[in-house]
Amino acid sequence: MGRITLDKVTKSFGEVQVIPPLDLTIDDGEFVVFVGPSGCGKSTLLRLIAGLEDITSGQIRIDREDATHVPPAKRGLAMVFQSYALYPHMSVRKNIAFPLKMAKMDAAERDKRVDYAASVLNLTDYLDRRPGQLSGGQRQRVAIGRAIVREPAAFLFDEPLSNLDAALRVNMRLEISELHNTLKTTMVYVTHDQVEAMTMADKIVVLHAGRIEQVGSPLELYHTPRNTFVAGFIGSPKMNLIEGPEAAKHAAHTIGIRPEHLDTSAEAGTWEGRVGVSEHLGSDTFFHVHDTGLAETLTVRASGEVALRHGDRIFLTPQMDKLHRFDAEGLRIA
Amino acid sequence: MGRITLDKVTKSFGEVQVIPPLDLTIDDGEFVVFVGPSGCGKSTLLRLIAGLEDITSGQIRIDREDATHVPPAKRGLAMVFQSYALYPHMSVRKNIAFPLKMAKMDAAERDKRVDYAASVLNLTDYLDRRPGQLSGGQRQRVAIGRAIVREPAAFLFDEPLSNLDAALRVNMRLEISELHNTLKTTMVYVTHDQVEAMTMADKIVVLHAGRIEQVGSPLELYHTPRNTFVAGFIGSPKMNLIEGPEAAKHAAHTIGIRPEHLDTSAEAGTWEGRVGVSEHLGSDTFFHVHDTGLAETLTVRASGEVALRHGDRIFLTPQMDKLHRFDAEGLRIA
Amino acid sequence: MARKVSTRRKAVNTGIAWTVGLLIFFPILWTVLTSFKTEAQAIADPPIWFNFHWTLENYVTVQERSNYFRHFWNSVVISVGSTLIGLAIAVPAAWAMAFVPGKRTKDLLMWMLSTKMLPPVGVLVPIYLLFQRFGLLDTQVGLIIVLTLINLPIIVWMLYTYFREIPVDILEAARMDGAGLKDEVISVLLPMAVPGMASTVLLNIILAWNEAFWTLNLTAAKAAPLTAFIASYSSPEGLFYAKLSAASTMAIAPILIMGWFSQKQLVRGLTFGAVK
Amino acid sequence: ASGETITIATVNNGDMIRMQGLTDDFTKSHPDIELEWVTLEENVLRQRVTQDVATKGGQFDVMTIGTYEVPIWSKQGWLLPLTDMPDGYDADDLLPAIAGGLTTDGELYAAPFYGESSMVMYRKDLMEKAGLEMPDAPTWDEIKEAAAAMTDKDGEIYGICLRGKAGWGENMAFLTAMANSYGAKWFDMDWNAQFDSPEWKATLTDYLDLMNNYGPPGASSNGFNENLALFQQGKCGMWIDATVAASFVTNPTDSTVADKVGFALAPDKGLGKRGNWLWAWNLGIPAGTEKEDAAKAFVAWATSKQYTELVAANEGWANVPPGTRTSLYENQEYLDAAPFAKMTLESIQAADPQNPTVDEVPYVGVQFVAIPEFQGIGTAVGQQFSAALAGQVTADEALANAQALTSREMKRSGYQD
Amino acid sequence: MATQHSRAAARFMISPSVLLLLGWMLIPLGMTIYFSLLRYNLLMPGEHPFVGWENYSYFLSDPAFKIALVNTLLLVGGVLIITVIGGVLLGLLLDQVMWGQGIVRILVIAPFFVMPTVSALVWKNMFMNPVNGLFAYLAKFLGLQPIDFLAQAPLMSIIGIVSWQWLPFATLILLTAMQSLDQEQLEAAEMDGAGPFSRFFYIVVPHLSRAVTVVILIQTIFLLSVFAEILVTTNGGPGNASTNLTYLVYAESLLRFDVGTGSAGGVVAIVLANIVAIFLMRMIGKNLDA
Ligand SMILES: Nc1ncnc2c1ncn2[C@@H]1O[C@H](COP(=O)(O)OP(=O)(O)OP(=O)(O)O)[C@@H](O)[C@H]1O
Ligand SMILES: Nc1ncnc2c1ncn2[C@@H]1O[C@H](COP(=O)(O)OP(=O)(O)OP(=O)(O)O)[C@@H](O)[C@H]1O
Ligand SMILES: [Mg+2]
Ligand SMILES: [Mg+2]
Repeated sequence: MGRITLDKVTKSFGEVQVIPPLDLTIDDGEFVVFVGPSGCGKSTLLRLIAGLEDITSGQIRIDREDATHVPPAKRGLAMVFQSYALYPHMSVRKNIAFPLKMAKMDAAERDKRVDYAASVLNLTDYLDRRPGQLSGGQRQRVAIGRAIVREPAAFLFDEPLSNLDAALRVNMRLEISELHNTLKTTMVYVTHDQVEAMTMADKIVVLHAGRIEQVGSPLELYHTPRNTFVAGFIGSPKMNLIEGPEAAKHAAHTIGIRPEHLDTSAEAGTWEGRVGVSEHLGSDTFFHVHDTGLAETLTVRASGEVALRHGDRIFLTPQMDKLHRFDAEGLRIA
Repeated sequence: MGRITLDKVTKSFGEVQVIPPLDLTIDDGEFVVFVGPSGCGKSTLLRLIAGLEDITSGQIRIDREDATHVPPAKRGLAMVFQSYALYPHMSVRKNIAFPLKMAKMDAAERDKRVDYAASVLNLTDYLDRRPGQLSGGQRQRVAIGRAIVREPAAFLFDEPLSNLDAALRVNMRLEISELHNTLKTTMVYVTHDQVEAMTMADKIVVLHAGRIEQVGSPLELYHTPRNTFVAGFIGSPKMNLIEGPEAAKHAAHTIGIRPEHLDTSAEAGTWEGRVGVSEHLGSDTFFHVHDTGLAETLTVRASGEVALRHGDRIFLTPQMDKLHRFDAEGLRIA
Repeated sequence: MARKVSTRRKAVNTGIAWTVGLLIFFPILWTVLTSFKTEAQAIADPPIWFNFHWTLENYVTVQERSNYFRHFWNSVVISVGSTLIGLAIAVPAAWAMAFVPGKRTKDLLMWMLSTKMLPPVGVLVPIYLLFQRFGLLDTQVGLIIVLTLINLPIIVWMLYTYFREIPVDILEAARMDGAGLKDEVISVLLPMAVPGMASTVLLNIILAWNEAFWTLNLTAAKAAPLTAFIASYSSPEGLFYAKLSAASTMAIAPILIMGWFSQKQLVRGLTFGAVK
Repeated sequence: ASGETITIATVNNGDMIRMQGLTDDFTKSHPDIELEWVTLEENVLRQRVTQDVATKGGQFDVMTIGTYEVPIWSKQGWLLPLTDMPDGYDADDLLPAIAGGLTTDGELYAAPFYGESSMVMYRKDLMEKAGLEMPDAPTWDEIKEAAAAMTDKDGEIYGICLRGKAGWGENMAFLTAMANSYGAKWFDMDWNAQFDSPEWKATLTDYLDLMNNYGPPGASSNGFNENLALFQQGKCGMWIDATVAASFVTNPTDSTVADKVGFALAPDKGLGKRGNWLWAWNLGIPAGTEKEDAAKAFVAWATSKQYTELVAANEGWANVPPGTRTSLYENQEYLDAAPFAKMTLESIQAADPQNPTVDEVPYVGVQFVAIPEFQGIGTAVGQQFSAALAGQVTADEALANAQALTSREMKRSGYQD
Repeated sequence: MATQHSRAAARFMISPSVLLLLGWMLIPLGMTIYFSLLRYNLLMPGEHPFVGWENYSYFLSDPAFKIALVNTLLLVGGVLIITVIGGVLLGLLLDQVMWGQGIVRILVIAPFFVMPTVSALVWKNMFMNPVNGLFAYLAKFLGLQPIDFLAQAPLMSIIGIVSWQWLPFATLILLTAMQSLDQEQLEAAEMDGAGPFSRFFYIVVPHLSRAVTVVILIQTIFLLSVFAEILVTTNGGPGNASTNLTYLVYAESLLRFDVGTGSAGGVVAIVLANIVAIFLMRMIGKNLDA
C-alpha cells in the first residue's frame, strides 16, 4: 500500500552527479523525514520519487512494482509543495476536487470526499474562497486537503512549513503528526530544520551532498550519531565538537558533548572558561563559554535560569556517559 | 548618543489609527526588541522612529532633540530591512560604502571603514560579489555592514532574520548579540518570534494592536507577565492557560502554568489525562495531554526523554509557586 | 513611503503632468476637432479652437466615398483573427520554452525575434508572387496568414515572459494530481495567465490593426482594412484638412477606444519580462 | 455575365472621386455589374497597378494609368486593346494629341478620362495692382517680372507657386517641360544624359531663382495639391500647373479667388517650344482580366460623351472632365461655363509628344521620357532638384548628381556600352 | 520539470511555431536571394538572365546607399534616445502623486494607438505644413519665420513623428519598471543619506536598465523598418535626406520596379538588420538573464 524502494538510484544534472548511488526503503505507513543542509539533494530525491524528474540510473519501486518509468500522475502519490502550489484561479473546493476531477470521478462522490477532507482539516468555512483570500496556515491545509482526497499510496511533503511563521509552524507540525496518526499512510517529508525532523519522524534520513549519512529513529540519531556530520546536525543547540589533545585524551580524533550534557560549577570542573553571550529563555539558559583553553567555544544549556553574567568565570564538566567519540574520518567509535 | 523618546506618538493610516497614543523611552546602548503578533504595528513603530513615516501626532526625540520633523537621513539612525534592501547592481563593497559616499567621505577613509566592517562581519572574501551571488546569511551581514559603517546613534532592525533558515537564524542571532556587546550602540529590533526576543533583548516591548502590553527584561516577562496576552506570547511551548472552575479554585478568572512547570507522574497528581502527540527532541520531550477534564489540552515539557506513548495515562501536577493568576480583564493578580 | 506629500507639491505635479499629457495628446485632439469643422474653418488663420459650428458633413462625405464599415470589419477580422490564431500557435511554444527550457531556448527565442527584423519591402515581391499563385491576394485569409506570421514572435515572447512568472510548482502539482498535458495547459496554465494573455491579445490587435505595409500591398477592395481606407486620403486633390481629419478619426477611433478601455490590462502585461 | 464585380483602381483626385459618386448611373444601366473602388494616392496607385499588372496579380479589372504607362505597357502586351467599344462611343471624337499618346500600332489601348496640359494661372487683381498685364503667351522673363511685382511676403502673397516636391510626375513634370522651352533635353541621340549642358543649368538656376525669391515657404514639398490649396487661399500670384486646376481655382465654393483668375499659355524662351506638358489619366484594362466585357462597358461609360453630360447635369459644366473630346470644346454651354476652355485646348494642342524638344531626341514624351527606366531616374533626379530647392545642395551639385546618377542608370540598363 | 516525457512534449509543442517561422523566413528569403542574382525588372518581362553580384555592386555603389545607411542609424538611434530619455522623465512624472493620474496616463498612452499613416498625415499636414500647419501659425504668432520642417529638417521631423508614436510605449514599460522597484531599497537609500538625485541615479536608473534594454530591443525591431512615415511625409527627400534603407529598397523595387536590385538591397538590409540584431541580442541576453 505504500512501500517505496530506491535501488541504486543516481541523478545527474548534466555533468554534475547530485545523487550518487543510493539505496533506501520506506516502509508502508512510516513517517520518514529527509533532513540535511540546503542543497544536499533532499528536494531532488523527493522529486525522483514523485516522478517529476527522471532518474539517471537505478530503479524505483512502489509496492514492489517498478515505477521507474511511470509518469507522476500514475504513481499514486500525492505531493505537498513548499509553495503550496495551489491553483489561484480555483476556489478551495475546486482545488481540492481537482485530482478527483482529473480521475474522472463523478460529481457526487467528489463532493463527498471534498467535504470530508475539509471537515478533517477544518476548512469547511473556506470552501468557496480563493487561495489568495486565505492565511498561510489555511493555504497549507488546502494543499494537504488536495493531497488527501486522492487517498494516495504515500504523501510527499517538500518543506511544507518553511513559509509559515514560528508559532504557526509549531501548530501545523502538530496537525500533520496527528494526520499521520489518523490516516496511517506513508509520508515522506523533506525539511532542513532538525527540530521538525526530530519531532515528527518515525525515521530520519540525514542527507549530505546527496549521500545518506544515517538512517534511524530520532532518538537513535540523537544518542548514537554515526558521524560528526550527524552529530552536529541533530540537536539544538548544536553538539560541541572538540578536536586536538583534549580529544586524544579519550582516544579519539574528535569528541562531542551536547550542551545539555555539560554540568556547570562555580568552583571546579574539567574546563574553566569565561561566559560570553548568554541567552535567557526563562525555561532554559544557553550560554557560550570562551577561553577554556580549547580551540572551540563551548555552548552550555542549563535548565531554568542561571545567574551568570558576561565575563563571569565558570567550570564545565562533561557527563562522561554522554560523551561521543569520533575517529579521524569522523566516524563514531563504538 | 542614542536615547530615543516617544512622547504620545500616534499614527493613523487614513481613518484607521494603528498606533494609539504611545510613550516609550529607549536608553542609550540598550538592546530593545519590539515583539508582537503580525499586524500589531511593530514595523510601523520602527518606521516612525526612522522617519520613513510621518507621525500623526506626538513627538519623537533623539538624544533630547526634537526629531519629529527631521528627515530620515538626518536622524543619524541606520536601518536593516527584512528584505535586506541591498542594492542589487552594486558590489558588496559599494553597498557598504554607499552611505559613506552619500556623506561625501573621501575614498581612502571610506575604504578603511568598509574593510573594517567587512572584517568584523567576515565578509572580506565577498567584497567584490554582487548581492545576488550571496547566500541569505551573507546578504544579511552585508545589510548590517551597510548599517554599521555609518556609526549611527542607533540601529533599527525590522525582522532581519525572518528570511533565514533555522540553523542560520540561530547563528545570526548570536552574531547580532555579539555585535551589540562590541559596539554598545542602541539597537531597536523588531521580530514576531518570541525566542528571538527572549534571547537577544535587554528590554522587550510587547505590542498588541498598536498598544504596549508590557515593557521589561526577558525574565521579567517570563516570570511576571502583566496579562494573559504576554503570558501566552512569551515562552515556548506556550503557557497553558486554564479558565473555569479550576481557575476559580485559585481565586482567579484564568490561571496559567508553563509546560516546564508541570510535574508528571504515573501514579498521582492534580490532573489525570491521556498522552496525545509527543515530540522527542532528545534533550527534551514535549507532550500533549488530553482528557484531563479541563477544556484545554495541556502541553508538558520534560527534560531528556520520557518513555511515554500515544494513549498512555498520566498525572500532572503544577508547581504551585510557578502558577500565574489573572483576573477577568486578563490582568495579573499579584 | 507613506509620508505626506504637501498639497502644493501635488498641485504642481498635477499642473506639469496635465500640461505634458495634453501636449502629447494634442495632435489627436486637434484632428478630432478639425474633423467637425468646415474646410474653411479647418485652415482658418488664426486657428479656431472650439467656437465653430460643429458639423458632421465631413463624416458623411467620407462615408459616401468609401465604405467605411467594410474596411472597419476587415480590420476587425484581420487583426482579431491573426491574433487568435497566433495565440493558438504560440501558447504551446511558450509553454515549452518557459517550462521545459533547454540550453538553446534563449537562442531560439532570439532567433524568432530576429525574423521580425526582415524588412518587409525586401520580400514583398516574392510574397506577392506566392499570394498570386495561391489565390490569396485581396483575401482576409491571406492577410491573416501574413499578420499571424509577423506577430508570432512577439506573441511567443510575451507569453513566454508571463508563463515564466508562473511557478513551475503549480504545473507539477497538476501533474501529480493526474492532469495530462492538455489539462495542465488548459485547466491550469491558461486561467492563471489570463492577465498576460489579455495584454498579449490587446497589443497584437493594435499592431495588426495599424500594420500598413502588407495590408495595403496585398489587398485591393474586398479585404482592404482601414489602413487602405486611409491611404486614399493621403494627399488628396487639394488639402482637405477637415475630411482628412474625419477619415483619420474614423480610422483610429476604434482602436483608440479599445486601447483606452483596456489600458489597465495592456499596461499590466506590456513589460516583456522587463519587470520582475 | 450576371452578377459580376469589377474592381477599379483609381487615383484620389477630384474628378475620379466625382465619378465614384456617380456610379449609380452606371449600375442602373448595367444592373448585373457591381463596382469595387480602390482609391489611392497617385504614387501608391502607380506602384500597386504596375506591380499587379506585371506579376499578373489580377486584382484589378480597370486601372487608372497615365500617358506614360500606356505605350510601355501596351508594348508588353499587358493591356487589352479597346476595340469593339459599344455603339456611340465615337473614338474619333477624342482629341488627336491625347489619343495619339494612347495608341500603339494603330490600336487604342486606354481611354482618356481627362486630359491636360499646363498653363499659367494668375491673379488678375494682383497684376492690375502691380500695374502689369499678362500676355496670352508670355515669356519666362515676363513671368519673372510679374512674380517680382506681385510678391508681398508680409502679406503672405507669393508671386509664383511651382511644384517642388520630388517625383517624376511632380517637380520633374514641370521642370522637364520648362527645360524643353529652354532648349534643354534629357538625352542626346546616343542616350547620353545632358544635365551638364548649359541649357539645363539655365533652367534650374532660373527655377531656383524664381522660387527662392518669390515662392512660398516649404516649396520643396509642394506638389499639385499643396499649390492648389495655396492658390485657392489667395496666397499665390501665379501658378503654372495642370490645366485641370482651372476648374478648381474658379470654383467659388472652394476658392477664395474664383473670380480673379486669368489664364495664359505656358511661358517660352523664344526657342519655339513652350514649357507645357501633355498628360491624361486614362482607363485601361489589364490583359489578365476575366471580366473583359464588364470592364469595357465601364470604361466606355466613364469616358463617354454621356458621362460628360451626366456630370454637367449634376455638377455643372465647369466640372466636367476636360481635355479628351473635341466635341466638348464645340459645346457652347461648356465654353460659357469654363472661361479656361479655350486656353486649355490651345495648351493641349501646343504640346507635341513626338517632338518635345528643340533639338532632336531619341525619345517621345513631353514631360517624361517614355522608357521604363524613367520612373526611377526621373524621381531620383527630382530628389536632387528638390534638395536644391530646399537649399541642401547647390544647383551645380544637383546637376552634377543628376548627371551622374542618370548616366549610371542608363549604362546599367544597356542603352550604352 | 525535466523528464524525457516532458521534453518530448516540448519539442512537439514548439514545432508549429518554429516550422512556420522557418518557412516564413526561408521561402521568401530564398526567393529574394534568388531574385537578387537576376536582372529582373518588372517592367521588362521575359528573360531574367543570371547576373551574379551585379545587383549587389550596383546597389552598394549607389551614393544613396551610404546616406540611407547613416539615416537608418540616425533614425533608430535618435528615436531611441528621445523615447528612452523622454520615457524615463515621463515615467517619473507619472509616478508622482497628483490628481487625475488615470486621465493623464490615458492622454499619454494615446499616440501608441494611432496608425503610422494617420500620424504621418496629421503631423505633415496639420502641424508641419509651413503655410497652414499649426506650427506655422505658432511661429507667426511669435513673430518668427515659419519653418518648413519637412524640407529643412526632414530627418529630424520624421524622428520627431516616430518618437511621438513610440514615446507611450517606452513610458509605459519604464513606468511599470519604476513602480516595481522595491520601496525598501529607496527607503534604505534614504536612510543612507541619499537625496532625491542620488536616489534617482544610484538606485532608480540601474534598476531600469533591464526595462531599457527591452524597450530598445522592441523598438529597434520596429524602427528598422519605418516606412509609412517617410512615404507619407517626404518620400525620402529632399534629395535623399530622409531615405532610410527600407525606403531605398522600396524605391528600387517598387518605384523603379527593379526587383533584382531591390532584392539585393533587401538582402543587404536583412544582413544589416541581423548585425544589429546580434549586437542587441548580446546586450539583451546578458541583461535578461541577470
Ligand atoms: N534543474 C537543476 N539543474 C541543475 N542542478 C540542479 C537542478 N536542481 C537542483 N540542482 C542542484 O542539485 C543539488 C541539490 O538540489 P536540491 O534542490 O535537491 O537541494 P535541497 O536539498 O532541496 O536544498 P534546499 O534545502 O535549499 O531546498 C543542488 O546543488 C542544486 O544546485
Ligand atoms: N501604508 C499603510 N496603509 C494602511 N495601513 C497600513 C499601512 N502600513 C501598515 N498598515 C496597517 O497597520 C497595521 C500595522 O502594520 P505593521 O506593518 O506595522 O505590522 P507588523 O507588526 O510589522 O506586522 P508583521 O509582523 O506582519 O510585519 C496593520 O494592520 C497594517 O494593515
Ligand atoms: Mg529543496
Ligand atoms: Mg512588519
